[in-house]
Amino acid sequence: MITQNMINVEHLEPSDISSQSPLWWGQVCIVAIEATMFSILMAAYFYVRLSVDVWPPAGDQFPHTLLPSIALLPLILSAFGSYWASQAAKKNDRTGMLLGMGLNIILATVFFVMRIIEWHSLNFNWQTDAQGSYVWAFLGLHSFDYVADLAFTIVLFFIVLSGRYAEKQRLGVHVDSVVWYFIVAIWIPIYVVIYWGPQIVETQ
Amino acid sequence: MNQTEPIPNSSEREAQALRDLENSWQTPRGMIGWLSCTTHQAIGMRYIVTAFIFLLAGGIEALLIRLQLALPNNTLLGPDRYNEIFTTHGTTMMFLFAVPMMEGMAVYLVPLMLGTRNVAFPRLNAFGYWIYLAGAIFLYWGVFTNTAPDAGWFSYPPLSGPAYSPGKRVDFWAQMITFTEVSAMCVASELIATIFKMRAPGMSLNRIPLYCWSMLVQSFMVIFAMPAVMIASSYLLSDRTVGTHFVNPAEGGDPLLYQHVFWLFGHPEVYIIFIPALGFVSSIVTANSRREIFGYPGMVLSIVATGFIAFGLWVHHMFATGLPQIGEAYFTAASMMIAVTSGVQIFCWIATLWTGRLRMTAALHFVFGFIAIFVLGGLTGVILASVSLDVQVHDTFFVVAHFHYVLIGGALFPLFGAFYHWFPKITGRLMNEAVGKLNFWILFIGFNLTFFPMHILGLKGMTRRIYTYGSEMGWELGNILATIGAFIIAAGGVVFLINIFLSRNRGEIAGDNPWDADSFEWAAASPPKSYNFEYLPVATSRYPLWVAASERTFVTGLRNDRREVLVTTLMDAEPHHRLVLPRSSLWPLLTALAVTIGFIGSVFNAWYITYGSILTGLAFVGWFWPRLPVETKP
Amino acid sequence: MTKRNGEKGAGLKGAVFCAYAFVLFDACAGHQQSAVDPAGPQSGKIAVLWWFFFGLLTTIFLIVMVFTLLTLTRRGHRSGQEPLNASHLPPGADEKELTRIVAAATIATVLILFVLLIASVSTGKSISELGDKKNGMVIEVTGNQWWWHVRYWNDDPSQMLVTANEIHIPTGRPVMIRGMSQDVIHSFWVPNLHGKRDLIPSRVTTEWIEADQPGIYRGQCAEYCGLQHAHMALWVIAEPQAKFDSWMKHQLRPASPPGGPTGERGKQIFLNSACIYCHSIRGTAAGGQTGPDLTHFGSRRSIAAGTLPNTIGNLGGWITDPQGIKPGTHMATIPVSSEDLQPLLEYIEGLK
Amino acid sequence: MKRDFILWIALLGGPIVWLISFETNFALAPWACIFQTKLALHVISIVALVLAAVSGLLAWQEWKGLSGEKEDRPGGSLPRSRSMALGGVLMSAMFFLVILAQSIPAIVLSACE
Repeated sequence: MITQNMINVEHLEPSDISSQSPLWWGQVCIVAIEATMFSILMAAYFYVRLSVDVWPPAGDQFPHTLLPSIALLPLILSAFGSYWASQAAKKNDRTGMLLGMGLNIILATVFFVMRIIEWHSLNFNWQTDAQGSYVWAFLGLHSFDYVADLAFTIVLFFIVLSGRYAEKQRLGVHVDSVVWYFIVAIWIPIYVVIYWGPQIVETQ
Repeated sequence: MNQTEPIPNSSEREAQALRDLENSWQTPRGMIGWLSCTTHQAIGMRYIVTAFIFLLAGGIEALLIRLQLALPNNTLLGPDRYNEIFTTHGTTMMFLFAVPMMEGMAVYLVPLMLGTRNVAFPRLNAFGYWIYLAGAIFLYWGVFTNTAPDAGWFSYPPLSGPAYSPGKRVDFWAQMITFTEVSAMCVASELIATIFKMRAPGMSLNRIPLYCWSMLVQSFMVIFAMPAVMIASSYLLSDRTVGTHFVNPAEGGDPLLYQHVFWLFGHPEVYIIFIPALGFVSSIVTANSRREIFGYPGMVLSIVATGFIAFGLWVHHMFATGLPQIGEAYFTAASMMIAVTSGVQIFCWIATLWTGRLRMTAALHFVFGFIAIFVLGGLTGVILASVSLDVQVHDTFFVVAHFHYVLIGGALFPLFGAFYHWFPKITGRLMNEAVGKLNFWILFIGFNLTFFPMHILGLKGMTRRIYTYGSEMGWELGNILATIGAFIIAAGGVVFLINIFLSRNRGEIAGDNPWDADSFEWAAASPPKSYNFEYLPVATSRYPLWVAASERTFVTGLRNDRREVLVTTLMDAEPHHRLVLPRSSLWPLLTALAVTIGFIGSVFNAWYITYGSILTGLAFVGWFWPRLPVETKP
Repeated sequence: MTKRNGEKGAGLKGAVFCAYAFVLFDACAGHQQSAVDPAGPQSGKIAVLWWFFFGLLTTIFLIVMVFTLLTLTRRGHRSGQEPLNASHLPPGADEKELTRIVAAATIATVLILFVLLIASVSTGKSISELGDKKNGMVIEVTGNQWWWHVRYWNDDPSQMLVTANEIHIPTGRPVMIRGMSQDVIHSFWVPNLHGKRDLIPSRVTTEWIEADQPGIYRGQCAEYCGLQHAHMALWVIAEPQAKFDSWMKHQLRPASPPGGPTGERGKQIFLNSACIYCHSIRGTAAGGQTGPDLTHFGSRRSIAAGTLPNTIGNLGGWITDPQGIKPGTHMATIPVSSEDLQPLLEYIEGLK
Repeated sequence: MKRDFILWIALLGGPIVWLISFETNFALAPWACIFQTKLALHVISIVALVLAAVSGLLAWQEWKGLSGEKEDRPGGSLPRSRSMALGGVLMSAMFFLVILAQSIPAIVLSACE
């Protein structure tokens, strides 16, 4: 065994926080799955929209656009919190990670509260008609992802806060930010489709 | 490499290293240990064994179908039971056998072929298996409580909707899809990460074994196809349980949309099952013609191109729905062009066999069977691609014949070949070759007797999914032949099982590399150690084991006292960093249980989605919570 | 069971098919429901395309098989032979030649597929351009679980004929089938005339059919539609225009009055039973809409969408035990006393 | 890094162009009837053919460039790059053919059927 050609890898880092990490690729796969899902749902929305003459169906209001538009601000800013945390994770800067994630969590919560308020203004639910089903499907799926990743961020925050963290958890902070960028980015086309879509292609 | 023999140069240090490896990679003993196991060999075997059991279940259902159809006006099964059985047969074979089986084989083989010690996410791997198992048990719980789905394996609404399929039958079907798709996505993600990032040093893109290429492409297809079925089954489930109107024509929904979305998944699904089989065939052909595979670049590109074009075929399942003719013809074009990629592969295999030095093993018999059956199935596929011909043969037994030719011929025959080929690796003993060849001939004859007449039945107007037919239709002979053939296939299955059980205990001892094959899995012990390789190998060629022993290279410097593997770069597989993989853990099982509670509960009460999510969230916290002591620097 | 006049156009190709199929089948008699026994221009064009594909693809299959099997007989292939050499590669010249051969085979594949593609698309085009559509007639076919509602379209509402499970068409005249569905997806398929077309709720699909020769063609629902998918057949009866016209004229009339006292009693039994909630008989008080129209039931070939031949005995069995004959059917079991049954049957069968 | 990027474009350009052009054409097919013109379908096919050809030429150029180069060290990236470039040529050719096949229906068939 010993006599043969050997490559020694002892000098290599025992971990890595970058796109070289398998976990990063795993998260990219999850992002790809969710992006595909939302794309298909959007294509389906337009398919249904184009197969009827009247949209939104009679009786449905146009969704309000003011509050969701204002809500974009905290949402987009929260991505910067996430970015801050991920950069800090690379440098093993505990304070940076906590501040970044903290900012992310607060802004994300603000956005979500605004979304819940906005839900109450809709005069149709998922049982009303096809438009209701789709709008609530977008809201429901995105909220599910949103809450799941928010919860994950909160857990990471406490792990870092408790000090019981190592490279693995820092890598967690980094890849968490990858998912968060996606959740923020995918909301923008959904927002355009469900809030402005009916107004732009309106025929009521 | 074989650590049972004393290693000449080894000192106490060498032995200590092996003990350390053994300690850090072995799964704890006992029930808890078994449940917390995260090694890829064990999980892969669990997939394979479970999926094989469902192959037998699906096979028994097939026999029942054939018995019912053997004679005209047969009353063996009523329409209700018959509809349940054919739906369960299709569902079982597609979702509980074919995909999980291919995934199980990959989970077992890919890390070995890449020269690493486990998949990239071992706990996710375990989780995926438990979820699959839960979904499979869930469906069969339905089967044994008269809640088996009965709307066909693609459950078209409105037939599958709340108005025409009351009760829970279709809910069981739709939710079972959710289980298996989650499982498939877990495996796909971890295989992509493993193949991209954990290859042996030197295994640059142009040296990846063809089987791993096929699994890479298959995994990407899962990533992009499974979300579609997730949406289709959620449409159905939410229409049925919470009253949405996605596919309800009465409220602006669209039943055709379901078909689009379902087949956007459904056609790639066929290739998800078939592409891994291409990998099996390439491995078996290379090893048994004892020459390098002919046209490696063409083979890789064919697989990749197939992976793409598979997403442009779905409408050929919908030619009878009356879409615009130009739109349909796009799919004719794509469906025909995919024959080019399959053709290139077939030509390359024949070229390899032509110039190789063949060793006619049982596995190679199955490859020849595969070529014969698959080429025929592929050619009838060209017929189905034509809109004008398809409207005649669509939804008839011609189609039944076609997809059994491509799926049994294209996937099951290579799979049996793969069983014969890799059995010695998995068990350490060879399977009986003579019985294997007998097994092949029984299956080959039985298969053709069963399915060839179905082409003619279809042309003679026999539609699929009918539970009976009149004696005046002239369909008796074809049906009775098919039924006899089905029992011959079953006999082939029995021969295979006998061979497995006898060889497992009494087969000839195989040694590490009984076939003198080329890829890394044959460098590991048979059966492989929990850590696969004492020293990770380095790929110095596309066929690393065909390099003279003196020129082979290995990796040192990985720590043995924890589960350490090497991460390499994506393109050229240069060593990049070391990675510590997690130890055995019960959390995947607990998380799977939480998810299962949510999924199954939601069939009966939508609030279980919430309960399940909360439980799952808690389980994930347990999963990711750092263990003490937190290791920082080595 | 049925005979068809005229095997024109199918001759040689039919013979090829028979030769091929005869090995396995007694396949060539009585193709009342067969895709390769065309009786109209649409199915005729499809059959021509089919035999073109069939011939070409069979040839390709045989060539591939010959080469696959030849790999077994090549020298040096016997077991026990050593690998080619340490590098597991044949001499370089062989590889180059192989590359040329494989490339040629691939190019041939591409060319053949382009030929097939063009053949397929142009057949589709010529089928859609068939016939003098201005002269065509429109028949509305609505799928129901598990029977066919048929309505002959006419600008004059009084001339719109409603019937079920049986379609009469004039020969040599294009007929447009406007497909709809009442419940789930069904598929209208009469293979001797044309391919299938799905009937989809909330949509209308269309398909043109035409029969060259008089004949009786069987069709069957081709999209799985629930419990009795197997028993959802229909008959298409093609007859010369004159014969068709007189049939139409007859069918448009209200139901003929019962022939005798037994029939009269049967009529009363019918009208006083629950039958009328689902079935209509024009000219009587029976006006149910959920089941097949029975106005001229006696003139039809079959009972329950092709489940049974239309005989008085079968009808008796069907009325007394529909669930036994067609389990799951929406036809209710109406209690009819044994002395009432015979008059009832006579009345219904008398509705010629 | 720059070369790797070009190689990926060369390799995946064909299929991606095909996927986009094909989905767009399929979505536009019903509109061809409504507006009584197949122009959009033809234009998309031609643009896609040109793009697939460009990707193939890119791959061809890389391949020619690479075959002139010498490996500077054993185990370097040259053989892999060559394979990718060759792959790009074949892939683009394959998808050029697929796009070509898919341009036939719009030529042969009429817009409304």
